[in-house]
Amino acid sequence: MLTTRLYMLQRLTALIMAPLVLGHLAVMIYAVQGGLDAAEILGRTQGSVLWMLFYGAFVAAVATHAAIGVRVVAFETFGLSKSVLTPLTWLIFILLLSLGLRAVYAVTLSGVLG
Amino acid sequence: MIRPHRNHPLWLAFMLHRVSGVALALFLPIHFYVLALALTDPAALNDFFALTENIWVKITEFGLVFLLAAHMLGGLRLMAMEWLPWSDRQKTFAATAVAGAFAISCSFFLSAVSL
Amino acid sequence: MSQELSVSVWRSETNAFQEFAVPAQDNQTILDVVSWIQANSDPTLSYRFACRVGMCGSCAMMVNGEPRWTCRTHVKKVLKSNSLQIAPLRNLPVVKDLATDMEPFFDKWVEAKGVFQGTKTRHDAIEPILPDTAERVAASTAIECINCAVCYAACDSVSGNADYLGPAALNRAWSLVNDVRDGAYEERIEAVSGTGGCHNCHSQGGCAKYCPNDLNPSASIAGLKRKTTRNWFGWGRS
Amino acid sequence: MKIERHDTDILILGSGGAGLFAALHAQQTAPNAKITLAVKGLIGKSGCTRMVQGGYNVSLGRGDTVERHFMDTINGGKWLPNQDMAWKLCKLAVERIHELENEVGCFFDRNSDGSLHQKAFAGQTFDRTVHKGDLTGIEIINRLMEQVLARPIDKLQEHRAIGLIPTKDGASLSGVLFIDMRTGGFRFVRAKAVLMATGGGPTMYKYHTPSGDKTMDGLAMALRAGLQLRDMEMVQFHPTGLLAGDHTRMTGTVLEEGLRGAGGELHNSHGHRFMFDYDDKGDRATRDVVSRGIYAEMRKNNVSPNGGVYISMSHLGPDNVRTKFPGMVKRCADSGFDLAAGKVEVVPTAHYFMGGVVVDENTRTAMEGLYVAGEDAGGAHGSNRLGGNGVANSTVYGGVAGEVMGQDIQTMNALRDPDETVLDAEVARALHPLSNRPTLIQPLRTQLQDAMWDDVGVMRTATGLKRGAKALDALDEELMTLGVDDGNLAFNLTWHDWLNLRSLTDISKTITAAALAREDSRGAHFREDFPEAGAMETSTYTVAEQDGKGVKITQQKVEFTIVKPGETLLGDDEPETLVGTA
Ligand SMILES: Cc1cc2nc3c(=O)[nH]c(=O)nc-3n(C[C@H](O)[C@H](O)[C@H](O)COP(=O)(O)OP(=O)(O)OC[C@H]3O[C@@H](n4cnc5c(N)ncnc54)[C@H](O)[C@@H]3O)c2cc1C
Ligand code: HEM
Ligand code: SF4
Ligand code: F3S
Ligand code: FES
Repeated sequence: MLTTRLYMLQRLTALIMAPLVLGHLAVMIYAVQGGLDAAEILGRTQGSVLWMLFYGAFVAAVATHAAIGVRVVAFETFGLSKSVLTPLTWLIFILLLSLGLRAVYAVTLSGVLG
Repeated sequence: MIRPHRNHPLWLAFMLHRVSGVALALFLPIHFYVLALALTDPAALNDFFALTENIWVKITEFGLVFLLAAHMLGGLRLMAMEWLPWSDRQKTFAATAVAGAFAISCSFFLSAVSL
Repeated sequence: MSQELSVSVWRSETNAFQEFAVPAQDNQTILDVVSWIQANSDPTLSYRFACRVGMCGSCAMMVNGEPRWTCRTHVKKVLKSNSLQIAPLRNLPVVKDLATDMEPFFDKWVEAKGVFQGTKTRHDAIEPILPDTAERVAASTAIECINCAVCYAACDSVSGNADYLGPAALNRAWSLVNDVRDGAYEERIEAVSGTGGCHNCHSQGGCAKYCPNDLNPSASIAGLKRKTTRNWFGWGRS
Repeated sequence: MKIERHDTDILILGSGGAGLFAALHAQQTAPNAKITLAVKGLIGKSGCTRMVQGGYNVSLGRGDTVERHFMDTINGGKWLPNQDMAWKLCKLAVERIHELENEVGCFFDRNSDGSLHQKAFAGQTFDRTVHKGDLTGIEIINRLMEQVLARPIDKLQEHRAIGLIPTKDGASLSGVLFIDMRTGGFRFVRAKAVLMATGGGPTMYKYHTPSGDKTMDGLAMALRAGLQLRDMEMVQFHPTGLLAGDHTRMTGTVLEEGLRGAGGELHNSHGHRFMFDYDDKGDRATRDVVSRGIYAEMRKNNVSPNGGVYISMSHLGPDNVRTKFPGMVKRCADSGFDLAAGKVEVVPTAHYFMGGVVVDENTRTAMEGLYVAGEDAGGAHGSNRLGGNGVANSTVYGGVAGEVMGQDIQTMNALRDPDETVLDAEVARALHPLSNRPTLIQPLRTQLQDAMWDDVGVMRTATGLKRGAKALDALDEELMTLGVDDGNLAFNLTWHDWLNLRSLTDISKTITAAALAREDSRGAHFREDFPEAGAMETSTYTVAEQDGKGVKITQQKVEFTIVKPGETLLGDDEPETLVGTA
């Protein structure tokens, strides 16, 4: 069940994510060469404001995007009633946002601040 | 369920996009949880990364990256279709999207296993 | 082709398919098969048709799982190992056997503001309109719909979302959005932007694949998404 | 049997061009009136207006005049039309086409300068036919249907009218009895004004073009209600109906006239292009002449496997044919024939019914409260209808009826009570087959269609007509012995097949009687034993009326209220034809 507002939000967040996904994929391909290593990853990201902004934006966009997306599927495929859809959308949004921001905090700022 | 009326490329592209979207949404919390281990339990994070040497975990990862790439390309195709003046080449678009996704994830997979 | 076709037909009384043997003929449509059963084998079978030549759009059914206009579907085209399965059109309530209630389909047609709103009267001159301006071409490309609901039955967004206006209604709205004689552009954009509006189309493309008149509602809906997006940003009509 | 009762101000039967326009205009004229639209099929999806291919005749200047359109109509009808009706048809068509474009939203084909495109249609002296490709009817009905669906008009879909129920004194109409086809129950609707626009439809012939829901119910009801019917012998045959075998409903459907216009040739089984044996214009002669030519070949047994002749287009270049007639080529291809490169079997097919209820030019009938418009009304076309005048007629007079009813109900204070005995009789009549032992209905329909085709068809003789009349009497008796399973009356097509056959048989008898009474050959009516048209000045038309169990035919003198035979409304300096000049 999409109104124009939700539709626009979903498309705009998708547009924001597109370059971020490409960047992320590139880093991943680079990173997995020689195996994944926590120290190597953290070494690259920790303390970097740029990486923080990069992943911060990613998380905000994806939380919005996926919450709307799951809402649509919950409605069309599982027939959830409209009264549960809005709380569900918010729940997924908040869950993804908080988990995501915590992860971003963990890999970028935690070492610097804590 | 692929009933006869669904048996055409655009419906399959739709289903791929939907399945990949939902799969990504399910994977994300796990992904975030693992990364947050850097904060709470760095050793566990490394143990986890060690797991990635396991071929099954590699295949799962390959799947996820494939889904992300497929979903993104599929999404870009949709937005192109919706916002750019309509073209009848949309079916080719769909195919290209999947092929592109496949190429990216293959390169990822190859680089991951080619040690 | 063998002498007899084995045909299973959906019956609403038993909620099950019923088997019939129907003589095969050279020139035989699905409507002929159904008619033969009613006239010769089981007089209680219900179905609907009117024009029998693909103009009225009242004879659509699911044939071997695909939505089709039955009066213009040759048996040879769809026969699978000498058998046919015929069921009422998907996504609409069934009145009896193969006849559906098309009311929701037409209610949505009106809800999508698929109704011309002129700005002139019968006492004004007819507006000269160049046939090949971009707008007129867009309007004309979408116009030859017979409201058969084949596209409506092909669309899984319709089956998942009872509010969704569906491909045919939106296709009509798109034709009107491009009709320069119409005076209800804003209302129509509003009507296709709501909870059941064009944004609920996931570009499955079944509508365009199955439309017996080779219309492309999918493209029309994409057009509406473009217009509603412009409208959302306040960018004006085109 | 329980009857649901229901009241309304204006009741409209049928949703073709006439019914839908009546609903619109009634609503515009009397916005506060309760209007009910009842249809045998679905609104806008039943009837023949939707099947109009060629287009809509209207004089829009550029050298054309209403007078010229009128003269073509009178000449085409061989001086039998009611001239006041024909005049109003031609005059109001102009306003109607403007309304269709400007208010209803139809978009007709344009010239490259943006003005309406008008094409040639046979039998006219000006290229005046407005159209939308070769699917004009779909555009007209879809747009009208939307307008009606969006308005506060009560809808009774899949409601079949089965009886006009008069008041006790028989002078006025009380209301209409229906079968709600979806439940099988009866419903009686009282109304101050009722428009009958059920569209005639000569589907009692072996080969016919109209949609399946049209079975002469309206005229049969009118006959029973004591109304006069005129020109009942006038059945128009279209020369090129698709012939694909008896087992398919595609047989009889129209292959458009434009095919012959563009150079299509008719061949018999020996490959001979036979039309020049009958007429100097060959394949391009008018509908009636070509129909008779084909019929004559069929009698000589020069026939194709299914018993007709061939239309061949391939000499014009298959690709050319494909681009020029995409709709026809696709339709034939769907039926398994290659129109562009091969040849397709064709046969004359019953297309339009000129006869109908006697009305005045305001659609009023002799019965207070009953109005008739469209193909159900007789008079506007006389003995032959011009291609393109059918839809003009239904839309013009449907609109007129809507306005007139909207005005008339203002002075009708109360609803009228029905004659309950007639109501009961009509219910009993409909229930009749349910008490007989169930049998198949279709074989009798086939017998009726064969009898009408063989003896009351394209060419007629007294001997044949009498043979036909006898066959019809026998058929009638047999029909009353046929039974329908009464297990479930909801959407019971077989019950309706029986009722269809009932109406068709009644009207077939009337056609036969009128054809026997008319001892000359005019327009669509051709008597081999009286091949001359007779003197125009003393023209008469036939009027049929119920008389006990039979029908009585009388002859009425045609009143030349506007123009007399030998005269014309065109000025001396105006050329006879302007075809191809605009
Ligand atoms: C194939 C074809 C092509 C044609 N092409 C042209 C053309 O090019 N130009 C032209 O001018 N004319 C053409 N005509 C003729 C034209 O279609 C008719 O003259 C005209 O449209 C009749 O309109 P109507 O409103 O009277 O009836 P219709 O449009 O036939 O409508 C009759 C309505 O009455 C309903 N009805 C019937 N019985 C009952 C009942 N018992 N109770 C309730 N409702 C009932 C039907 O369901 C239907 O809704 C064509 C006809 C055919 C068949
Ligand atoms: C990694 C994060 C992402 C997740 C978790 C995600 C999740 C989802 C989900 C669950 C849906 C709903 C599926 C449906 O409606 O069928 C969806 C839809 C969509 N996604 Fe994503 N997505 C992600 C990234 C992207 C990206 C990067 C793009 C494009 C560049 C994108 C474009 C779209 C579009 C256009 C839709 C709408 C599909 C439709 O309406 O049919 N998504 N997404
Ligand atoms: S768009 Fe095509 S499939 Fe859909 S109702 Fe119209 S004609 Fe039928
Ligand atoms: S099938 Fe349905 S999802 Fe959209 S493209 Fe057509 S309306
Ligand atoms: S019966 Fe009219 S479209 Fe099939």
